[in-house]
Amino acid sequence: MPEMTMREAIARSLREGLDGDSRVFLMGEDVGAYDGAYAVTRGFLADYGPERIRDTPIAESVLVGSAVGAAMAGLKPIVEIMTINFSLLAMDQIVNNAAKLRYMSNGQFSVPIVIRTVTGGGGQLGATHSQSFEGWFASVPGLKVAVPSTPYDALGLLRSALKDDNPIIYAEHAMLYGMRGEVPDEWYEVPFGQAAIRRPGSDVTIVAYSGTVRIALEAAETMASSKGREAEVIDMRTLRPLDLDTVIESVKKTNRAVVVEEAWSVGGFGAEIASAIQAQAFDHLDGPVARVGSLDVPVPYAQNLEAAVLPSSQRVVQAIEDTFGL
Amino acid sequence: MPEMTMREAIARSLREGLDGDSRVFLMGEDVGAYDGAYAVTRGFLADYGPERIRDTPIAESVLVGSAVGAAMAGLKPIVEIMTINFSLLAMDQIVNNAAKLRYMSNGQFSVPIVIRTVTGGGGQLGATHSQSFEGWFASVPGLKVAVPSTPYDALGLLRSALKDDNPIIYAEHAMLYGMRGEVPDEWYEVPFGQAAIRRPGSDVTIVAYSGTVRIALEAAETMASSKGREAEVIDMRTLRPLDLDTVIESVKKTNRAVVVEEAWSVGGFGAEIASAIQAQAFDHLDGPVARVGSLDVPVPYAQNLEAAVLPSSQRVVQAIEDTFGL
Amino acid sequence: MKVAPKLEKTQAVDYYSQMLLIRRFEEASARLYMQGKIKGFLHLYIGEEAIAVGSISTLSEQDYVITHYRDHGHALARGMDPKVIMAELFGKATGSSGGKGGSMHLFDASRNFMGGYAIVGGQLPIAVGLALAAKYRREDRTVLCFFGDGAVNEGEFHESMNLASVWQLPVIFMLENNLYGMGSYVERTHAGGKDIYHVADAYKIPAAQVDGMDVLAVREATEEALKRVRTGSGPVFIEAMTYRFRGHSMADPVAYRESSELDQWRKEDPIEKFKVVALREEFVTDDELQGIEAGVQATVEAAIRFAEESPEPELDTLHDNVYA
Amino acid sequence: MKVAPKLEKTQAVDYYSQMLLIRRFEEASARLYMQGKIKGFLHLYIGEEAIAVGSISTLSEQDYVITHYRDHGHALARGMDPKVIMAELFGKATGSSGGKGGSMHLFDASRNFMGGYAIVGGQLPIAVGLALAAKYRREDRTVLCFFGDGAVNEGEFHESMNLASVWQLPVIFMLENNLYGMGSYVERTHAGGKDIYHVADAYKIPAAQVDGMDVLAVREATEEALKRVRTGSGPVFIEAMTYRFRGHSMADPVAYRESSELDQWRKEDPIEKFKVVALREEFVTDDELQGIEAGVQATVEAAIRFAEESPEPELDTLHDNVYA
Ligand SMILES: Cc1ncc(C[n+]2csc(CCOP(=O)(O)OP(=O)(O)O)c2C)c(N)n1
Ligand SMILES: Cc1ncc(C[n+]2csc(CCOP(=O)(O)OP(=O)(O)O)c2C)c(N)n1
Ligand SMILES: [Mg+2]
Ligand SMILES: [Mg+2]
Repeated sequence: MPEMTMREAIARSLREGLDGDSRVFLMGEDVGAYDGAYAVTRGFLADYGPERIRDTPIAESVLVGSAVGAAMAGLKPIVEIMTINFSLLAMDQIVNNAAKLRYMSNGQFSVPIVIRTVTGGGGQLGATHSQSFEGWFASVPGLKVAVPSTPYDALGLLRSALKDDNPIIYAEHAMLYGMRGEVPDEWYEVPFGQAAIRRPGSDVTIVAYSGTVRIALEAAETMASSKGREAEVIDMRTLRPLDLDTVIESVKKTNRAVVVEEAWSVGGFGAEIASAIQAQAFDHLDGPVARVGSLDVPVPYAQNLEAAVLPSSQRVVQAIEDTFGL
Repeated sequence: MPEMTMREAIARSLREGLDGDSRVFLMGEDVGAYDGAYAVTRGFLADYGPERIRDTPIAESVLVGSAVGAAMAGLKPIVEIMTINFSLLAMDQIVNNAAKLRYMSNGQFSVPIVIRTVTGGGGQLGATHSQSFEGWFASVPGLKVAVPSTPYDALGLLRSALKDDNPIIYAEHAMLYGMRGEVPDEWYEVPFGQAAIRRPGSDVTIVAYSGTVRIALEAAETMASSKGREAEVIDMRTLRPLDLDTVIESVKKTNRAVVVEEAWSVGGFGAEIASAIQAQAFDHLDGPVARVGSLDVPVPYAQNLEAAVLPSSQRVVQAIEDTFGL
Repeated sequence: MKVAPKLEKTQAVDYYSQMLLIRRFEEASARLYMQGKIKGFLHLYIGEEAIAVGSISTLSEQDYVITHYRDHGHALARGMDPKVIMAELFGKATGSSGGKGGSMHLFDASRNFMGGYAIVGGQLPIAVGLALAAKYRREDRTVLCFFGDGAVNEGEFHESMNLASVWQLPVIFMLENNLYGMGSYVERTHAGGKDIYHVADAYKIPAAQVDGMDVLAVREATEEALKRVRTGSGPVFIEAMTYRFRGHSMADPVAYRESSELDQWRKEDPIEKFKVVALREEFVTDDELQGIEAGVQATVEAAIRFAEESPEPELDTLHDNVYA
Repeated sequence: MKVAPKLEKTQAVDYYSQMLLIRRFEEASARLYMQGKIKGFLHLYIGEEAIAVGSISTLSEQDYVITHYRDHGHALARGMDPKVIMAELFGKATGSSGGKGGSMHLFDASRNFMGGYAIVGGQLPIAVGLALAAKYRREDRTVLCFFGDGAVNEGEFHESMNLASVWQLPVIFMLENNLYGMGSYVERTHAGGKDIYHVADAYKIPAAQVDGMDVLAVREATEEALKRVRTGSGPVFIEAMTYRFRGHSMADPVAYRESSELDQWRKEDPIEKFKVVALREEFVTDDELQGIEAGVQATVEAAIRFAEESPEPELDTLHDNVYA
């Protein structure tokens, strides 16, 4: 199968959207002349022109809000919020307008927008630029949230998003853009609400998403090679809808679970998953559901401090050992 | 002991702050000439003058951000965000500035502000005006979050907040302003991070905060009167710091727990509490930790729909029955 | 109040009837609120009727209307059925949003009435987006966006004005300057003072100030604006000076302003003022006025009856329309 | 570049030295970034040095300085030790924030340097609050707040300008208009066009535009502004026209502008321009200039050495200063 990077996979899907549907257009800060802050939309402006590749002022609220309005009017805007940190400036438009307009109008209006944004830390960008708020969005009814971890999923989920009539937060992890993976030439989609088992195993279930799937797989490697234990790694792929069934089925088999995410552990969406696991698989659990996330501090700049704050495979292995004695 | 309403208790503490410390001032939309949207600051403008009771334009970001600046310069602003729904427009200033300036400056600056705001639903204000975001704030390191449920606590926690050098979110539940309760004349404080047992019991622990404490107590009444079961009701009082010790101790005794909050259950801070309980008291649990929160929809306007969405004592009793067969 | 050129009898009757309908509808709403039949926040438009009626009457069907939470007037002027509005205020299944929206969140897709928005300033970015869609599709549609003097100080106002101008979008920004945002007098919250329309200069948006108590003046200003917007040269800003005769919402004891100020403004009552003109110019007779009053009363009563008799929403509709 | 009245030799030497220090410090930072010793985002101020130096040099100690992420120049001009800045860029324990802040988040409480802010526009409300504190306490302090042309379009800009004016607060809003926000040319994002200072009219804030490549012109404009602000009549707005010679950050390939534009602006290099004046007016000799260059080089090298030799932060400091 052909390989491509996550960046290329996303760009491909965006191009498909633009090519296939005249209602689709892109807007965002520096998506055009600058080629996108993370170079995802390189060359788009030349290929599609300024009507469809719209550079906006630095003004996140009207950026998102105007996309919501355009969507209500029947277009299909793809908005780029340069990073999820800046989504804090568009929070009202996302949570009070995008998420609720359909409900408050009792179905008279829909808001079919895709909000692409960049999540996560690891680039030593400091406290204001290294956050993971996708879990907050996942707590809001009316939104859907995609958190791809592979080029295959990035393309497949974005294809689904482009067909969806709901407002979607599509979070791209900053550290994954260069990641390569197989992507078939044939058409496929990845539906929302369907987790993927990335590695089968019988001893413990590691639940991860976005940037932590790599970490979970690394941890599983370590468990296998140094402890002879087989971890099953589940990639949630979307946080809303949330495919708990796949998780519960796995936990019923392994009897142990650890949830790994990059958000702060305290109040992270991982707590939702952990809480749901113990609620639905209580009798199958050999120990409490463990959680690994960012430490409870703003993300520091210095390399060693940042590395200590963000989740790592070592911390996952350690949590498994501490919790289950494996 | 003298009784007063929650509204009066908060006003008393604000006056103490203003009287006792010239660094303290109030700012917010309509806190002055209008007497406050919920009439908490009635008469303040006349008593303290426009320098210390500052009506601001409707501009939540500069409202909070300028208070942060004033706090960095050594003042002690008390900011009113009229309701927590509007905090979405100040999210960046709260999360990226208030919460992080101390850390990012490595202690060179502190941000001693109190952000008072009104949380919760129940007044048929519709989807945009009935939300509970205190859990989001509680997930952010650098912030503290108070969620009083009684006049006694409202006063005592606000006294502590006024002495604290950190940014504090102080969430007043809209439906509790008229609630009466005993408040001693003598000075006392309620420290952050110390939960209160509102009702002792041995059969099940109900963890609640803010508006749901009443619901929990009602549920406990029902459990006692109609089932002869004794529920222990714990009021968290603050979400950050979070007094898990009191909760765990209770659960070790009752072996059963249900967490009740008004935020959407999915991704609510209750998930954090539930997840922590199962992690720390796993061997003591007779069943999974249950959760009751708002249903997974925007809060509708119609009375019957709103009532169905928000948590109720019936739903708590039901959850206890469903989960534990009590 | 001078008479604008080419006012026809049917128009005069129409404007008068609409303004009166808004007035009576809201007077009734206030009573029903006191009786506990309407809940939540209720923001009355009484005193400001000339703005909605004068401006919306100039629009075509395909134009978009969008506004804030003080939205009954705009909804009625856009032709929304008083029955479904009242039912919505009652929280009934037959309401415009099946009881899910409430007073602050009225919508009517069939009339391109794009909603009432309860977060101050929150509708402005949406308005820009509607206009973007119109321009993107090369449709001849204009967006008429209402907002208050208080909203002007929100960041979203600035972002929206700027983007609408940069992209030359077809929006009429219709500022309803009633001098107060809740209890805050405009001069204490807006650096530019009480004549707000000057702010439009910063965005190179042409702007005009108009007597918001004069339905014909509002109509004229909107027609001018529409002409300009339809040339494709971008947004226009209109500031309509007005006053709300009631409190900010039903919860407002209105302690922050002098009653003499209100008395002064009551003399400018847009309905009374227009009545005088209409009689003088012989567009209507006293008899006709009585007929209109009776018709409006009947409409309002029918709306109330409809709302009263309608069922509550079914509980099993709770999860409908969270997602498409 | 004319010579402002009363420029003294020591001042001339000082301005020149400071600008050169910023330049050399950042050239070194760029090299160290390429070597992987500095990480994260690095935004260089090269080309814009006259603004920080010209304006900050007019302040008193008690005045506040606050800026955006492009903050090395302001920090150095405010007298922050190059060693601790460089150590911060390296993420070392000896850095200004012990390695916790990084390039975009420099702070120095001892100099009332209130920080670099990485969220565009985020420092503007803080600046208003600092000024509020000064006024509240009746202190004679002014806030000098830097921001870019891109920030002007954020809602927080509007909210901050308005509030500062309504409350007549002592802030100088110093716009560094380098014509681009990342890759976006100012005329494509700002409705008012490239001369932004007109926006201040909307807030009744006096405003001036100044050649940001001329350290003396900036100094003069700031002195004027300070005089006015110190009378208590509220904020002043200055737009300094400038250009960044490098990309937006080290990650920027700068594909969005013509190299001829850069060439044109390079002729305005504030350091070269001021050097010519300083030589012509005999404030400095060639020898002295060489001495300054050598001194600056030594300072930068010492800073690098200090940073290199400093230890990483201890892991157990991780939880320090989350809370007071
Ligand atoms: C973001 C936000 N802040 C505050 C409020 C509370 N609030 C509702 S209406 C209002 C006053 C708005 O005044 P104005 O824009 O002048 O409109 P008017 O009510 O006078 O028609 C305020 C402060 C809100 N709904 N949203
Ligand atoms: C709220 C927010 N949006 C976007 C960004 C990404 N960003 C960082 S700097 C920048 C450009 C700012 O331009 P300008 O204000 O002109 O300052 P300059 O970089 O030219 O000095 C952008 C878009 C950000 N940091 N914060
Ligand atoms: Mg108003
Ligand atoms: Mg710039």
